[in-house]
Amino acid sequence: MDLGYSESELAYRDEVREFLATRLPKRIANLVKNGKRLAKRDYEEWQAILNARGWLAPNWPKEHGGAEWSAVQKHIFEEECCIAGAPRILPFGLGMLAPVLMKFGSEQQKAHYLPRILDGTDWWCQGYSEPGAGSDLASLKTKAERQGDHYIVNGQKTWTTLGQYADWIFCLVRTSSEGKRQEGISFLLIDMKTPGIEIRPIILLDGEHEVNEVFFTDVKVPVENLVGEENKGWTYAKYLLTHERTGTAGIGFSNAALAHLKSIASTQMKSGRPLKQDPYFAARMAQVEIDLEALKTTNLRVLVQADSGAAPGPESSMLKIKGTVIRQEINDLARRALGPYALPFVSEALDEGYNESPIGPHYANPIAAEYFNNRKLSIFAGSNEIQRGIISKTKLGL
Amino acid sequence: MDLGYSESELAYRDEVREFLATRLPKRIANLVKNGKRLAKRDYEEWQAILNARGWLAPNWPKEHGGAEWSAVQKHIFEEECCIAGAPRILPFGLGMLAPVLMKFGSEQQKAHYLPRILDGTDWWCQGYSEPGAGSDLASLKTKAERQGDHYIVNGQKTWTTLGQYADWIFCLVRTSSEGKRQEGISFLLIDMKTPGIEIRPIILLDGEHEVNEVFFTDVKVPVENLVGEENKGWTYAKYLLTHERTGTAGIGFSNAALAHLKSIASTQMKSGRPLKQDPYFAARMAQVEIDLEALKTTNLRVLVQADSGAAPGPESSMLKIKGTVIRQEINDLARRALGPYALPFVSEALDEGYNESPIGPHYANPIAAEYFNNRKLSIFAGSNEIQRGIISKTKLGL
Amino acid sequence: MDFDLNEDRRMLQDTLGRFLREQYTIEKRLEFAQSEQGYSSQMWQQFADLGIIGALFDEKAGGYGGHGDDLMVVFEQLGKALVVEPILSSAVLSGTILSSLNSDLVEQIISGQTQVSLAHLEPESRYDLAHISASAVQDADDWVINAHKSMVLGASSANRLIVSARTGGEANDENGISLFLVDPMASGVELRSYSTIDGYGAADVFLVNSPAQLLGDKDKAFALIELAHARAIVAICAQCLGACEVAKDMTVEYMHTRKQFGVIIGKFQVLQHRMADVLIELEQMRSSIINAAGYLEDGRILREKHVSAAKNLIGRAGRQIAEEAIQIHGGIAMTWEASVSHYAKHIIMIDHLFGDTDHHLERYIELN
Amino acid sequence: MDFDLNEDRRMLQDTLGRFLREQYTIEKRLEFAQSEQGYSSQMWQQFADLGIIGALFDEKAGGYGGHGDDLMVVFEQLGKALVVEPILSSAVLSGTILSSLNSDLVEQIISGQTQVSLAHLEPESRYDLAHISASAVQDADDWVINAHKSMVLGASSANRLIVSARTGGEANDENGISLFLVDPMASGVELRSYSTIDGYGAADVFLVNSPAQLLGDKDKAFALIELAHARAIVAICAQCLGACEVAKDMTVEYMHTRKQFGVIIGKFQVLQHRMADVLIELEQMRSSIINAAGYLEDGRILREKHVSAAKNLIGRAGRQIAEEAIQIHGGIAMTWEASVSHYAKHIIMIDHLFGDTDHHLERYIELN
Repeated sequence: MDLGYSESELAYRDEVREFLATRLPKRIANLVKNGKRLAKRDYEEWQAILNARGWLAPNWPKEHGGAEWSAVQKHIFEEECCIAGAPRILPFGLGMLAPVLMKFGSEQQKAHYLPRILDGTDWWCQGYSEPGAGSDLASLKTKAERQGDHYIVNGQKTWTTLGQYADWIFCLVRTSSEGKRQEGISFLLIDMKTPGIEIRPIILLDGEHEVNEVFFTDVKVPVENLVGEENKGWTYAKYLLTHERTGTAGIGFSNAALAHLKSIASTQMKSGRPLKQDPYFAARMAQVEIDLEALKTTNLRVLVQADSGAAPGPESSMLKIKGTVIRQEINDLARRALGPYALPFVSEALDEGYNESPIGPHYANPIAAEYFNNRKLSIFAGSNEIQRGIISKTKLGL
Repeated sequence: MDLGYSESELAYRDEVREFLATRLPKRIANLVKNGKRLAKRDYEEWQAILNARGWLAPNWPKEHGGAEWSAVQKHIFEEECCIAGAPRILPFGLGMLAPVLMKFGSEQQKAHYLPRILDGTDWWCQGYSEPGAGSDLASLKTKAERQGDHYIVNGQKTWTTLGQYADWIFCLVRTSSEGKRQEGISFLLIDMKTPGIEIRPIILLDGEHEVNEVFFTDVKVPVENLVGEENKGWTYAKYLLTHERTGTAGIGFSNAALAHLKSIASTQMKSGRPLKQDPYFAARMAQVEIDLEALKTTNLRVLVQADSGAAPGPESSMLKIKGTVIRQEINDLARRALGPYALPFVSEALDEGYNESPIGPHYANPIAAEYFNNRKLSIFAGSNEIQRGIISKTKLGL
Repeated sequence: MDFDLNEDRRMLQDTLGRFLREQYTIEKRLEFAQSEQGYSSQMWQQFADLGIIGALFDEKAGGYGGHGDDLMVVFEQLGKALVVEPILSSAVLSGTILSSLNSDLVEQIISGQTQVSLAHLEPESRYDLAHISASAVQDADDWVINAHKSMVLGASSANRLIVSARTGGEANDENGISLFLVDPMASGVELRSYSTIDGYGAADVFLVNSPAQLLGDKDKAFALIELAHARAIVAICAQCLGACEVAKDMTVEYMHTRKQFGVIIGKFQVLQHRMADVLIELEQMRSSIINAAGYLEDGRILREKHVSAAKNLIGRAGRQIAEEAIQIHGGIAMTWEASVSHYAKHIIMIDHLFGDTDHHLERYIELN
Repeated sequence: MDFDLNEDRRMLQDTLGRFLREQYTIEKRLEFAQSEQGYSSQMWQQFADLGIIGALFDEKAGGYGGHGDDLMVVFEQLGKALVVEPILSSAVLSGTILSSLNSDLVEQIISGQTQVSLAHLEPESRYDLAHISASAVQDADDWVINAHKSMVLGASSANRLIVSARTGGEANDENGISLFLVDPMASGVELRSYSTIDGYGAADVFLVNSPAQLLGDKDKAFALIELAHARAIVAICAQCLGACEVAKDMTVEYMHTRKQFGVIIGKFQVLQHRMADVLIELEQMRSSIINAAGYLEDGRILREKHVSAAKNLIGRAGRQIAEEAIQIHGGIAMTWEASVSHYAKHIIMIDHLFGDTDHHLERYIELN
């Protein structure tokens, strides 16, 4: 057993740090660190920089332009990026669709789509969730009927993150109503510019436009946009959901959030001393830090095992639950740390150009909104209740 | 709305205090306060004193020798008794069997048994639970077959508290296996001296003998010992379980336990000051005190409502859950408060006669055992899970 | 001992409840909150006309209530509708102070004519009522104030401000704090107005050499400020309870209708048990408010102990209830469109008004 | 980065695990614990013969292990069987000290010939390792000690005691503490022996003018005492993990077999989800022990931070797991007869050894 990084891992970490220090635009890092809104071009700018370095697709094999990193390397990269204030890498094309295409797509599909994902030509969004389905994904209703060389798609998708920027959407659609619910599902790639697609914003509880509804009315999709076989989409869907392991625990995000919390607690004064010296608040912070330190090791243990070929399975459910509980707790503490100044909220102050003086401390404005926004963590991507069910079924045999 | 006690309630409280100050034997109060074992005679002595004053049966109507107190009076009495260190009044005859007899028993049964409960002639124990039944009471298997003027009882009861002292046991027995499980149950009174009854101790996790198993082998019970009608026992059983409301929340016990905890925390030193001044420990104590203060009011609200005729129903489930959670939390804090001296446990030191010097502080010995013993609170008398089910069904309609 | 409301209060409860259900839908509330002014002047006047404001003052002050029970009854109903009109700041925070000083502004507040806001806490105060640095100096017969007051509820629409400032003592002394009446139009007064994340109007108020009129005794205002906050805490706790009840009702309703895996989610035992715990906490909330309301007119220690107990318990229970409401609703609760999200936001953010869970736990320990 | 055990340790784990499963049933354990001596001399010797004790010392000291991993592997297995033989006190607490000082007692400990107990904490110390009042004075060439030492694990059967006492400084100084070797048969030494509520042998030790022999440097023993406790904490945490795993297994097994209302209780979603949380906490426990074990040989701050983190996490998770095990088992878990009750008792009471959850949380904050 050896807890430390190997020499080559340490060298790699230094390389990542050096890269971030020199190539991550200060402007973008400042937006991230100050909880500002990111525009489409901010994501694109950063992803282009990563792609130029060959680091945009840690999971991809080298033949497709990926970095083919080990689990530990991905972990290091994620941690360093979060601490440096890099924007998150949007997973829709890179982490979700691409693995499906590589495993189940035709040669043509791979040759066409993969390079365009890497170089940013196509911005992808996901068409999994439907209204009324929630965590019960297989109950989806969006229908695709074969008519000659096309599918005619009708239905509605929802929770489509950043769909407002997307060029393409990958969709789960129902191509058959026979057999079990899981059996009539297919996996389609749809150009967002196709007539009959309408996208409507969903405004979140903090007033933000991050997700969307997408409506399909007689949308014509060429049959060559089918991935794999018709009615086999459920297999691909599950592959997609279980493929992306790195990051389930959100260690990098929690690290960055905890560091931010600590700096807030050093500045905020309570009874004449910094809040971080308040025994009760310090105890709460220490407890979540202890949990996070343990989760880092739990996460690495799972990753190292996954690298050595063992399937992660329910372990990722454990990481998801504990990871979200910890992150939400940190968000809650940050909200508390602010005292009364958690209350004022000026939406425009989240824009890059805003330059009026802040209300209260300069870091205050986004904090409560983040707390509310991150309640989603325990709901989306399979609610924590669903995850507990998976653990109970697979690990306990119940 | 008026939170204070009325003048007559205050006068009554003074009367109770005066009575406890003068009539509760110091010897017994010391046993209780020091967590010592109580012998059969200790219970009997105290109950005789209460009976002499006419206060042994707060719930009983005056015609049967009860006190016929209001809910608030009973609450006051319970609180004062606990603080004074009075032994608990054993509920088996007084609080459980008697109400059933009064409502469903024959005139003969009432005339015979009720006075003997009051004057201590008969020590009753309960024969409800069976091994394997747990909170699913209706699954009971002990059988009573009618043979002429007798029932022949075969089976086993368990968790019979202080059954080792009992003269009589009231039992739920199966007299029919037809229809729903609830329909073939009868309510029998059985003399513990009847041949065929064997009682065996169950040693609890703290080494104590508090509960028993009772085995019935061809036990002959006269038919006149049947309460009410044959096969209607489930109705009586449920009446028994829902009748006794006062005390569900265990306010008096929690009050006394919290007072004890505070005195321990004043004595125990941590980093050169009393533990109660440690911010983190003080916060835990304050939080449970705040919860208890609110529960006192919740309890009184339910009691006052019950007095005015509204049926308590699921409210008693709420009181049971929150009351046990609070009491267990206080027990947990007391255990923590002791530090390393929570560990030593000398069983003989629980006996009245023990007079070796204590190990660690004089109050230490029973504390960890109490913590373990009181884990039962959330299990017995309908586990907290069962109670949540009741609330969900009745209050939420789910 | 009696936990029932008297006849008058039951009527008040019914009238206000009915009015809000009919007139104050969530759509209207959001519209009011997002309007330029941040609330509806028409509603404000209607609350006054209905006697809702008068119910928060005692007869001596020209009202017909003013006890803890009245605060409880009114604000529970206001919480159920997430009412944004600045009743708390005018009628409770300022109202308590003004009626104690027999100010003739009270009559105008009750009639709806005037709004008054209390500008007390400052950026460095956190929740500490004695941590005041603003200074007031006497200049001939007049007083002149320099101050930065933070999170002043209802400030933008207030016709008058009550501003606290030091006339003696150090930043943390209870002694040496005085109260002043300030015209928001007076020289040197500037407001930085904003909305809170849960939709209520507030402002940071800056005073630079602003003229002010002394209210009550010089140096001795702390006790009155503390009393005003005690009453405001009872009110906001009741408001939180009202909001929690609605959030609970919405969640139970959702559990009865929303299906997953072919069954209503209310059939899932895990959710049932969690909602059972929510019901218990709601009863506990109510009890703690009853205690705090019932001891409002008692001695300081008893009153403040129960006030801090209530605010602590409500902070904890509120968080639990709001987070369960969101979690059980799932994704839909994350949207602006879902009413439950607005209830959840308010329930959580109440923790940041007048001292949070931790502040009041510590205070409870000190008072013990 | 590598989380796998090496070949030697895997063998050690397998050998010890198999031995315990076959030889150390719960019935035997209860018999040993309730015997006059409080453990089995035969088992003690067998552990020595199997090399279990030697595995806790490094090669320099005549063992063949002694690293954090070894502690983890051995004590997790000992925890699984609730082993009562005083390995912790002899081989870890005393062993760490003696091997650091190159004492020839180590060889006898490894062979099973000798047991040594560390008598360090006192009734007023609570969990504070520096809070020592016992005094040692030099009388010609000899040292004489006066002390009351509390909760000395394994004291009754120890052939030698290591006793800490002040040779300088005040009650809370880290400086001025020295260690002494004491013969329990020497004059003035008295033991008040007892069993802990979870079945382990301990004693309060009284020394009145007892002769003693200085161990190591005068006044400078604190660092060594802290190191011994760091290693003991890793050991006891691993022991707790082992016990928790068994408690979890028993509970899962019970959920598969116990029926209520006609179905196995494992079908109840509420219990499923709570057990899922238990599984998560078990992984977290293991991770925190891996961290603490892995940093045992690093610098003090890093080592102690991870040690305190582990003890804190294990205290919290242990309580959750033990209480769930009892609650899910229901009434049966309240009985002596049910093995799970003995596991639950030990898991909970470990919190009282070497500093509890709160103590280590505070310490973690201080070390940060």
